[in-house]
Amino acid sequence: MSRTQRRGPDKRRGPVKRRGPIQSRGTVTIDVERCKGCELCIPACPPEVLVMSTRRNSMGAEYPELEPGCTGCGACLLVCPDFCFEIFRYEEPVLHEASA
Amino acid sequence: MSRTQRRGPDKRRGPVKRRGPIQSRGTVTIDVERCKGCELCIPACPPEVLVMSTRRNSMGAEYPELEPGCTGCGACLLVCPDFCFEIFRYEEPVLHEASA
Amino acid sequence: MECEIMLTGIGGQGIQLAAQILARAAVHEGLQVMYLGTYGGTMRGGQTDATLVVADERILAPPLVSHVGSALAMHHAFFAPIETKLRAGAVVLINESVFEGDIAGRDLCVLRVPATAMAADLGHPLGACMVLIGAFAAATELVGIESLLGGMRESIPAYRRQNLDANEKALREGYGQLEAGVASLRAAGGKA
Amino acid sequence: MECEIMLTGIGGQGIQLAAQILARAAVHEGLQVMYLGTYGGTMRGGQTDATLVVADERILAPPLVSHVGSALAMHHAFFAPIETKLRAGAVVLINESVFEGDIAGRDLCVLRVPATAMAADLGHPLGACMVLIGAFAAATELVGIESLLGGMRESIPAYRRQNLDANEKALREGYGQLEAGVASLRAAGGKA
Amino acid sequence: MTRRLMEGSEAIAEAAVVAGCRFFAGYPMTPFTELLEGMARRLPAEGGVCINAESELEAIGMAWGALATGARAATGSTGQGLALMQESLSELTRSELPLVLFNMARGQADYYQATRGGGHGDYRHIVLAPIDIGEAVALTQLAFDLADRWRNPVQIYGDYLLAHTSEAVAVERLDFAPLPTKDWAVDGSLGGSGASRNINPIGMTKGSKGIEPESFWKRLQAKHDEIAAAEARYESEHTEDAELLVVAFGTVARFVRYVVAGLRAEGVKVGWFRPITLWPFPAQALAEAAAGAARVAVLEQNAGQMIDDVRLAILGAAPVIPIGGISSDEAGFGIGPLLDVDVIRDRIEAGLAGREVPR
Amino acid sequence: MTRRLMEGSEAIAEAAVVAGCRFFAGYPMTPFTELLEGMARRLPAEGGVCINAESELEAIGMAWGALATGARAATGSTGQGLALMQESLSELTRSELPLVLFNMARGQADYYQATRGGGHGDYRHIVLAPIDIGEAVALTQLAFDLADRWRNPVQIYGDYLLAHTSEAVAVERLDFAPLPTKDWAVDGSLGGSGASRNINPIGMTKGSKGIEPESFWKRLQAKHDEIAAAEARYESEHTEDAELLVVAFGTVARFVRYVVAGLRAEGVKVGWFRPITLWPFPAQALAEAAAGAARVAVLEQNAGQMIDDVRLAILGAAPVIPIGGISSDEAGFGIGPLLDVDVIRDRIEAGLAGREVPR
Amino acid sequence: MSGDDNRTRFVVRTDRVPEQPASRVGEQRPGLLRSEDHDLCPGCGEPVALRMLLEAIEELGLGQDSIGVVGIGCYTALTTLMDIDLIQALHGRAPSVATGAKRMRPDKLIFTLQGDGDMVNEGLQEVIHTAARGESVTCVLLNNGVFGETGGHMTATTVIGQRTKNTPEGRDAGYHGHPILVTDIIAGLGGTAYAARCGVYDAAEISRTRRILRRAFETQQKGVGFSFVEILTMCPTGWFVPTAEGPEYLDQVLGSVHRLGEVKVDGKLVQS
Amino acid sequence: MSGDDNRTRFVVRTDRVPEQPASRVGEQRPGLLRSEDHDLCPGCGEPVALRMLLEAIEELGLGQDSIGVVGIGCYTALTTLMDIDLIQALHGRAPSVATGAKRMRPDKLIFTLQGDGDMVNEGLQEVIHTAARGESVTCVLLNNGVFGETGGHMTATTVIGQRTKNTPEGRDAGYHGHPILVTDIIAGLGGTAYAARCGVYDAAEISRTRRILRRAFETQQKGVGFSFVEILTMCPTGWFVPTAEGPEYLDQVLGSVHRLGEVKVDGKLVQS
Ligand SMILES: Cc1ncc(C[n+]2csc(CCOP(=O)(O)OP(=O)(O)O)c2C)c(N)n1
Ligand SMILES: Cc1ncc(C[n+]2csc(CCOP(=O)(O)OP(=O)(O)O)c2C)c(N)n1
Ligand code: SF4
Ligand code: SF4
Ligand code: SF4
Ligand code: SF4
Ligand code: SF4
Ligand code: SF4
Ligand SMILES: [Mg+2]
Ligand SMILES: [Mg+2]
Repeated sequence: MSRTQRRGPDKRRGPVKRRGPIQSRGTVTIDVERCKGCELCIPACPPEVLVMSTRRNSMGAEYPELEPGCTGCGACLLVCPDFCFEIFRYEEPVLHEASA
Repeated sequence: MSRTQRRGPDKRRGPVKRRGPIQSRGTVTIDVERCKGCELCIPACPPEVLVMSTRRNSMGAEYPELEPGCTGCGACLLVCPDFCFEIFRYEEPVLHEASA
Repeated sequence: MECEIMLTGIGGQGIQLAAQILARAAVHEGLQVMYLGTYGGTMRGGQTDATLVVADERILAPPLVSHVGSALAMHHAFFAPIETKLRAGAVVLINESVFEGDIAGRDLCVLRVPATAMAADLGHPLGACMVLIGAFAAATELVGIESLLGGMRESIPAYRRQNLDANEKALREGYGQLEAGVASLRAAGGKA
Repeated sequence: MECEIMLTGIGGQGIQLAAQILARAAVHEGLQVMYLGTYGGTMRGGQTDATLVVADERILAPPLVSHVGSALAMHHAFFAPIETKLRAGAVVLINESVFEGDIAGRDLCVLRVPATAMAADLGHPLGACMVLIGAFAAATELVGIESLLGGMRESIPAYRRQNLDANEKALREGYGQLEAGVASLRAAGGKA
Repeated sequence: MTRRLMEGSEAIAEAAVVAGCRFFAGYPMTPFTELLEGMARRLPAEGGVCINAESELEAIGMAWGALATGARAATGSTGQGLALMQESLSELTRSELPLVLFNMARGQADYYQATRGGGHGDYRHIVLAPIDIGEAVALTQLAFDLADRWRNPVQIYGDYLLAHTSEAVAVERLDFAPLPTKDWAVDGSLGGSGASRNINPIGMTKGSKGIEPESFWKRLQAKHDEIAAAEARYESEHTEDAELLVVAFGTVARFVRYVVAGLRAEGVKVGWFRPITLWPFPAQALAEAAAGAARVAVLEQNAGQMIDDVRLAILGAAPVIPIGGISSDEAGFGIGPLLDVDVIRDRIEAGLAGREVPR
Repeated sequence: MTRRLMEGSEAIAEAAVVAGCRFFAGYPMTPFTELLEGMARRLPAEGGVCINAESELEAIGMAWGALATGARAATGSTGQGLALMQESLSELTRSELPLVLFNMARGQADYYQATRGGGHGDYRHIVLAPIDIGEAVALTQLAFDLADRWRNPVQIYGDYLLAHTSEAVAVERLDFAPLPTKDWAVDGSLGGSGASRNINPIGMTKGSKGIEPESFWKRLQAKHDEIAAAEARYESEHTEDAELLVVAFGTVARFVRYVVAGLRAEGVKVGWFRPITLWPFPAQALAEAAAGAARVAVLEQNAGQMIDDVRLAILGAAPVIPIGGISSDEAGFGIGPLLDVDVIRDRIEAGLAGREVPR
Repeated sequence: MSGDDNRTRFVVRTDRVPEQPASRVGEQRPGLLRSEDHDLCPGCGEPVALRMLLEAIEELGLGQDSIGVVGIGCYTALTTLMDIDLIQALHGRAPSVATGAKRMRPDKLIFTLQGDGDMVNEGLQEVIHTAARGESVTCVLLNNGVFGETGGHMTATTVIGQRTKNTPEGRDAGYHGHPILVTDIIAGLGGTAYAARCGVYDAAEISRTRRILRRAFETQQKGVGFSFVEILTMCPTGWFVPTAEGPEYLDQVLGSVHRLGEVKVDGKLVQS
Repeated sequence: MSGDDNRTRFVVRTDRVPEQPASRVGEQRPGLLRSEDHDLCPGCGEPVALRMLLEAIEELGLGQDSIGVVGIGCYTALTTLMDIDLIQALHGRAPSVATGAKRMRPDKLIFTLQGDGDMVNEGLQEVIHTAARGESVTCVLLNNGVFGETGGHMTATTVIGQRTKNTPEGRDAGYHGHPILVTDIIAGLGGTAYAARCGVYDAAEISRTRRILRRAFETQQKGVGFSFVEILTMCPTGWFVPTAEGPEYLDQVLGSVHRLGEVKVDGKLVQS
């Protein structure tokens, strides 16, 4: 089994829903106008907090959105071919209320 | 030690003299006009019966001469770049009187 | 007779397919035809134009035309350069559902067709282009509906056979929609 | 003054070296000089010629000359084509020890030098060419003996230094041999 | 035969197959790529071979080998790829191999390359420049015929628009006069000794040592003189009373023809002349067509190359003025601002008036 | 400076070194090989580099890299090797790199290759054709100057005889007008961001997306027009009252000069004209020199190439007749029967008499 | 977010820097990136490789001591992004150009950036000769097994079974021949000091790509011979796969033949 | 006979066939030799290799079913001797020419005859691509480590220490780079079915050369892939050694780096 397969086939469908308040140790900025909607960042995110939006940018591309739980690991930045991400690590983790 | 070295460094100086009548099991023809005097045939001859002449052909090249003892092995034919040799094997070995 | 037609839209709308269908329909009618597609890069939403020349004799027009007798606009984004090429009296079909902005009031015969809406109503949202060329055929009588359907069938690759019926519906819908209006159009002096 | 000299011989006789020595000697004399060697393949005993043009002004003659004012023949084998190029009154030096056959009796000044024999006598059998160009220099007064020796020293590569003395002897021998005869040659109207 | 909407590249590929081409090798480069794809699609079904060669140098080498066995074979590229092939193009001509070479050019700046070659030495290729797809279909077949007839490479000079425009065409097989059998080819059967052959570019003859370039090259030159005398082709219109004669080739000529037709309709005395063969250049025909003209204008999409041949044809009999120029798009495919009937009309009118035209 | 007997190749190598050439790469081919050897002998001592490139394509690539860093660099070959370099020669011209290119040709059949290029597109190289070693020494130095001045390749068109003949020469450094600094070169220091550069042949500018071939090519064309106007060079003699003007270049011109001098001495009214620059061709000077002549004869050692330029210069003012022809030896080195003062004299006399000359 | 999930979600704002105290981790773009605007396809692996290349140079502090020589392929369009002195070479010719540049600027880091079509098709012998000569340059190969730029045809590195424009059913060894494993050939040459293969299919491997590039450049700086890095990159367009499946296709299809890892280090083979 | 030996010797007449009953062993010249007259240097190994090539074809009975494609080097002059249909290719281009010929004449034996300058310098990628493609042709390399024809300069196969015109002190790895062991590269390619190296320095090895050529041709006939034979040949002229020392120099200097023997048989590597 290959390295990429190991990550599981369902990853680009979006994160598994979790319950309770979620802690973000980091966050990202996304230059959505530059995004071409390739979805490479989605499975690259270890905590699976990136999800493709249903909206489109002015080039017509769907782009990723961030759900709570980012660790600031930077994987998304590394894999993005369009230089969309900037990574931040919080001095103090930030807590979010999870969605229903 | 390499294969060619094994044949000894002195071979192109000509054959070692032998005593007594010498038997030729074969013989060769040499198209001396085509010979360019490269001397490749001299060390190639296992019984060492090829010797460079001191005469020159019309191109100015010294050429090999055959002393008694040829076995008709064909090595000279194989190594000669100028297609000078033809090989014969006697039905009966021929005896020659060796030189002094 | 030699008429130049330009189609314009954005990537994904099916402009090239529509142009090819029109071209093949013209072949069915025994006409001479020339077609050239142009694309503005690989991105979704980019420019995509097609030029078509249809004639009953050897075509004289070069592949890049500077003047066109008719235009089909699926989208407004890249319509401007085509607008400057319109001959006096040109027939212009507009995908009213999407097209934003006005067309300068010159001696033009502008027909507005809610192609995207009509296609969506047919349950075949990607068929808007079919509606528009159906309407164009009816408006200009350049090719008949049967030729159009034949051109469509030849232009759809084997692995897209499932779209044949929906496309036919869309073509007929566009054609029918305009058929009624043709008489009035002719009266107005529009020529293709 | 522009004089063309051709040297001919067979591979191994040292024709190119001799030509280069003459050429460099001419440079020593402040003359203009042009030299071109030609070889007929790589085999021992093949043709080897050299063409030399010496002048006191910019040389006009092209590198391949059709007419020569003098010739040096170390061997007869390839002399024929040169013979046809000889100008009236040309000076021809022949290596008498080797050269076979006659030279057509035209208005030529033929000088026979037993160059190979003389060189052998000097114990320097490969110096025959030196003898011949020494004689040539004396016969034509094109270059002096000192220039010739200078040209020779410049032309021998470092790893052949051991030949310097023998070459000098051979050059001087050839030069001396002819010096005596020069007056008579000039009287005979020969020109280089 | 029924007509079918075909892209230029596809139609040319079809014409090549119909002409009996059974080997093709090429390396992708816009706008040649589609022709390569067309051949790759068509040839296997005909028992032919199309190789996606690893480079242009290898492509022409493969074609060389196929040709030497007597097959009809072709390759091509655009200007850059053809530049890489120049050594082969030159030597293959001397090997007298009947290559058909497709130059799907980016504009018209390869005129020198096509007509003078960039290889070394004296050699010429017949160069055919079609005006549209229909003619391309015919000229492609003619190319294979001429190549075999003269044992000389023939180039088809096309361009982006020819390759990418579609027209309704029927690719029908054309008949040409019978050709001699290829008794010069090698099929491997003549060894030991059916009198084996060596197909070579240097005048080597089997069994005789050395080469004879002089006589060999002179014979080739004589052949090229014959071709020059026999194969010039052209088209012209409205030349009799033209004050201005416009010379153009290929797709550009298509624009010129259109504009001239428009001007004539308005009574303007202008004619046009189009070399179909860029080499041999139809010099005599052009000189005759230009006989009555006050001025000859050359419209080419480059900095001025064919104008040499026009001047050499006219030899001062009338002023020859350039009204074309470099003209490219952002991708460098040669679809620049000059390719516009209004621009061309302006330039022709300038030519008529004797005004200079910015290049 | 003392004169020294030097072979042409050696003298040219020396001249290149004296001119500041510090990089050379080449692949052996007669008669270019000795120049390569000369550079290999001389450059290391001057702190330069000579690479025995693995092929001609690699040789020109290496020169390209060296040039881009601002070094004076050169390569060369004979016609065949230059044919292989055509793509690079064309694109390198568009990169505006000051290459000096030595074509040690096998005869004169590479005139088209040298003057029209076999690369794609519109481009020109300045081509200098020395008549003898002394001039070759000067023109080699001029070549490096012109290349830098115009940021354009310059070719030296030599031949077997130029390469292999020896003459007594003193290679002295020539002075030229000061040159602008090479502020276009890359030395690697302009990254992040000293405003980094990209030396490229397609008009790319750093930081701006895409390319602009149209304006870029037009600018290059304007430069070539400037060169054409500024750099034509020629030599002529006895033109004023000549009935026949003989045009020849390079080594062949040396033969012509000699023959004409002989004929003049006999009172025959013949003159000669020699383009030193094959491009730009000295058209105007030739037209003037030919003004009074009844006939212009072109003696070139090929099937007729320069004659195009002669006709383009004269434009019908006088008949232009070919009196040269293909002329090669058994090795194909271009030392054929034409290179004989008697043969040339015959042909010039035929030209004078208006007789045809077999090619 | 797929259409079956219409529930409201909590989405973190990502259009501006966070309000809470936070530190930026790395730069959004490498310092040597002059602009991030390019027209390469969605999901293309080449810009990712480019980022690593620029970061490796930056880490070594060589931004003002480097000359890149770029081949012709999709990556050519990336040259306007690179804040490094560049020479644009012709298709296939970059290694020779790099050689000439290095000989005149021996103190600079000289590298090439080429695709598989450029390097392994058109100019295969250039890189082999340069390596054998032990030229002190670094050649970087972006291998996607297709001519991306001209529409996705098979190249000499296309692996058996790989989909391309002209092998829609996958490359077939019998009909199309076998791929060339160029890193292995290069590693076998006497002049090569360093050779490695890596990929850009996930974040860890992308980071390794940067480290490998660094080692290659360090090898060049030591002057011990030729160095070579092959980077496998996604070309969803040429492979006719959805962008999101690119990394997996790269890893499984290309990566299983062009095996990743260092092959030669300090002049010694390290893999079997 | 050296000058120190002035004694009368008994010399056998060799200017005519023997008077005593005897049978001719083999032919003086192979049946496919059209003439034996050539201008190659004394002691050159290329005519020896040619003899074996022709004999191998003859043994297989393929004299009337073969097309040779010849490169440019000294061996080019041997083409007039070969009684086989030939195509003269340009310097470096023979493998592609052979490819085109094979595709149109799949039933014929198609082989190339090239030198090291031709194959490993000018046209290295041709042979590699042809091999990788698994083209059913046989490429024969005459490797003497020099450009014989142009005067004996170093090539890409010249071994370290070898004397050539431009490496009079022997090739130096640091200055001139390393040799390319082309048979090993070829053997490593997926499309190669057979690859071997042999030499012509003595009678036994010359005989093996013929056997190896036969096996290569048989491989082609089986249609299982590309076949390759490298033959080391003497070039005393380019090496600046006396003709008689050629074989020893070949064996010791060239042969110690370009190791002799079969490297790949039936698609499998057989040497380490
Ligand atoms: C001599 C030459 N032949 C062909 C081309 C056309 N061409 C441009 S890019 C390209 C393919 C590039 O492939 P690769 O190097 O793998 O880069 P990719 O596009 O895959 O990134 C080709 C064939 C060219 N530019 N030059
Ligand atoms: C394109 C090209 N470049 C250079 C040459 C000059 N050339 C002729 S033969 C030769 C060397 C041949 O070497 P090799 O193939 O090893 O054969 P050898 O002479 O050693 O037998 C060269 C460089 C040529 N003919 N063509
Ligand atoms: S930084 Fe890491 S955790 Fe945060 S979005 Fe990116 S990949 Fe996910
Ligand atoms: S990787 Fe980048 S371009 Fe691709 S979807 Fe994510 S943000 Fe957009
Ligand atoms: S046949 Fe054998 S024994 Fe006889 S001369 Fe030749 S090599 Fe010697
Ligand atoms: S091997 Fe042949 S050419 Fe050489 S010396 Fe012997 S007979 Fe003569
Ligand atoms: S075609 Fe392939 S390599 Fe080129 S930009 Fe698109 S994805 Fe990248
Ligand atoms: S130079 Fe070398 S390879 Fe050429 S013929 Fe002479 S010995 Fe043979
Ligand atoms: Mg690629
Ligand atoms: Mg060799």
